[in-house]
Amino acid sequence: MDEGFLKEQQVMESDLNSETSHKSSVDFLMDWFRRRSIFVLAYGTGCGAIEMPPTFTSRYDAERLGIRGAATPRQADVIIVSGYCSYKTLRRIIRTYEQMANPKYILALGSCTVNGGMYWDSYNTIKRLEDYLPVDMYVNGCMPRPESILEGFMALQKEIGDGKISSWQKYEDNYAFYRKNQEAVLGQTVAPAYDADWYLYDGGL
Amino acid sequence: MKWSIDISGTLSPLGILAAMMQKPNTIAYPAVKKETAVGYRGFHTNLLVDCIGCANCQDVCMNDAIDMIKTDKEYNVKNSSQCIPRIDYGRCCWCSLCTDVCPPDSLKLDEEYLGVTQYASDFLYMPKDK
Amino acid sequence: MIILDLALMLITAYFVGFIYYGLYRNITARFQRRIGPTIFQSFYDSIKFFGKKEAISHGWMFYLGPIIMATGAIMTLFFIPFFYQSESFSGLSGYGNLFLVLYLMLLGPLGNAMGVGVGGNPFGVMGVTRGLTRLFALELPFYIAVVAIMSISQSADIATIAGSQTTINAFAHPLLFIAALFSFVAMMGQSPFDVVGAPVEVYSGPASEFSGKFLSLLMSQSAIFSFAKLVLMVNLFLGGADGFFELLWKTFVLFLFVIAFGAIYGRFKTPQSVDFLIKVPTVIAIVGLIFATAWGN
Amino acid sequence: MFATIKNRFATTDIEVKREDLYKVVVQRDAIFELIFMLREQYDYQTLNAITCCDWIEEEHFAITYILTTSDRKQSFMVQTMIGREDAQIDSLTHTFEQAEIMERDLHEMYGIDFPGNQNLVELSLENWVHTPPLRREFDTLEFVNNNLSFREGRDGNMDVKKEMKRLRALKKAQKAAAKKAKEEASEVSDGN
Repeated sequence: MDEGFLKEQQVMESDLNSETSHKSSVDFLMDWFRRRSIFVLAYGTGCGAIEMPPTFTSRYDAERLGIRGAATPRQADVIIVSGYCSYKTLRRIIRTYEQMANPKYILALGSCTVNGGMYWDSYNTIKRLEDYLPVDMYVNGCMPRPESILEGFMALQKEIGDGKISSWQKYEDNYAFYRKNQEAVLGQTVAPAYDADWYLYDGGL
Repeated sequence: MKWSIDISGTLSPLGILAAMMQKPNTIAYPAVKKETAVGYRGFHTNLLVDCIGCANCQDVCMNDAIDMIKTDKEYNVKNSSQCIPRIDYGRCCWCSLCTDVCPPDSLKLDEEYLGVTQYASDFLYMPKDK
Repeated sequence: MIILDLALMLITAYFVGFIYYGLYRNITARFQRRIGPTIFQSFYDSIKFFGKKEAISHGWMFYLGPIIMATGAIMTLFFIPFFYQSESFSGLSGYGNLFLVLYLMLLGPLGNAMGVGVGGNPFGVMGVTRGLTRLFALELPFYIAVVAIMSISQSADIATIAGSQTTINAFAHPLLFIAALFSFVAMMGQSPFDVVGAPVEVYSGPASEFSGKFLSLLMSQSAIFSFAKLVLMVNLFLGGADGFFELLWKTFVLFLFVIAFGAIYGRFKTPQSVDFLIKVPTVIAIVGLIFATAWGN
Repeated sequence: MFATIKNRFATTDIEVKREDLYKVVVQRDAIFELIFMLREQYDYQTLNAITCCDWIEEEHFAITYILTTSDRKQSFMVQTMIGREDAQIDSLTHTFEQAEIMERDLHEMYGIDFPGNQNLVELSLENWVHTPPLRREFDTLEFVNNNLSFREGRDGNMDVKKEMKRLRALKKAQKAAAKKAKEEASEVSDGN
């Protein structure tokens, strides 16, 4: 038995990785720009939001790495789920996530998003965020220090640069699964059904 | 809308221009590393020579984060259950109660704390033997 | 070869504008004692947004907003000559004068107002309302100053105005320059007149509903438009330019002044900024106009 | 003040919890009269909080109104008991407007009804249909196990006490076997 984190690679991701081998030069360039520029939605969903101000202001200055805040979900690339997530917050996170433009990513901070954390027996918080939304990167800690958050962002940037992340695609493909889980905790009134092709039949282009 | 001319209020912000000449406050993280504060509660370590497998840590953990599992490594001869703790970092809140109740003081918190992964199932942690 | 000339003007304005915006972010970061992003950061952002997919649509009128805005910015740029003597980089300035430029500068914001209004985002509508209110206030002192400059130079042609300055207008007519500078800071959307796109108050205002390619277009037009306005100010008040080097340092000094101004001062509320612009710079401009016509030349 | 209250409401004692905090327990039908009296005659102008405590063994809720004087120097806890089944007590909104949101809270968390409160809608939970969560018969862990799932992969957990016992027994058996083997060996050597 090894020490440290017990890695259990998931088989379901392996087919995504194989696609990167034949990506075009435009995709390569686009991934590079996406990696260099990350807009983070300014929405503190839990206690970990307190670690975000030092990350983005002059002490750790995430703007060095091209990471800056975005005021509206329309312009954001990343939503940070910072810690525990009550049902009430989850409803807002889902609606916000669905308003963001593809490609979009989720960064989950802290223990609570993984397996409930210290709210593991609470009647009003969800235990596993990945049941409801596709999470791209988990950061360890309770709460993670700004260095950890930056480390998470850098890992995310690396994955974006390699073109390996397509969690929004996963969300669209497995929407029935996510919707079922969302309705299980939030009831039928979760949100209008999310559809990736909204803009095609809503009088759009 | 009422307003009046405020000379000092207009001039005093000009002092900010001096900040241009000063050194930035920023810790440029990946290049410059900040030293971990003394007593910072990072990852767990467990000295197997001392661990007696008493499960006090498991009993005291309010988050139900600790599993006692059979080890295949060399353990303390006094380890009467032949079990050592494994910690679920999807539950742990680094309250440090487990290290406080550890009778032989083998379970400790290290200074390392950086852990980033794509998969939530990676968050089971086997304390390092040191 | 006017097509080539126009293309070169556009490319120059695009890249210089984006580098200026990168410098703006970097220098503002230095004021805040941070390290700040690279100077190409705004360019990266713009390209990244170009690669994003739209999440929702509000109909074609919504998309016309940024397009009209970009059209206004590019047309403004084409009618402003970069240099006062050179044949190249003069664009369409032979076919239109300062009046047309002043008109075209209004086109973008008005077109964008229609597009944002269709979107129905309350913050967008609020931002547009604030923006138009501010626009009407900042035009007053600017137009008075520009009219005075035109009457001094006896011409409405920008290249003639730029070339005819023996002492540059900023020193010859400082009151007019100061008045126009207040308007210019507001035009560039800098503090204390930046209430239009305040991120924490109205969630970036008119742009709050735009994403993807249209936000990229808005960013590009903003870069181009800023450069066009800088060149216009240099032509009107700083004696124009005779070559790229002169143009770049003059626009950069002006830009540096504007961003320093923006980094220092806090934000006015909309009525406060209107009140300030109508009272202080307008009075300065009128006094300057009287001085210029009575004792000028 | 104490004498007046004791006479009028026939309570046995008024507890002085601290220098600035008194507590009295009265009958349910007298509580509003007491609150009015405290407010009108003794300057307890502010309603700080309405709290509830679930005494499931005695089968009642203890509702406490905490009142504070206008100079913020004295507080008075007025407590009464109401039955857990079909719990209800009149609303205090006609006297203290701020009672509305506190009563909403108690209504949501304990399921207590407040006739007279016009706005008894949900406060912080959304679409809650189960037992009110702060009632003590509500088992949060059971609720979580029924409605949510934890992450799998935590297998291999041993019950350490049992494991110790098993190992000890094993060791004993081994020792006994060894002893036996030794005895047998010595017997064999003796025999020789």
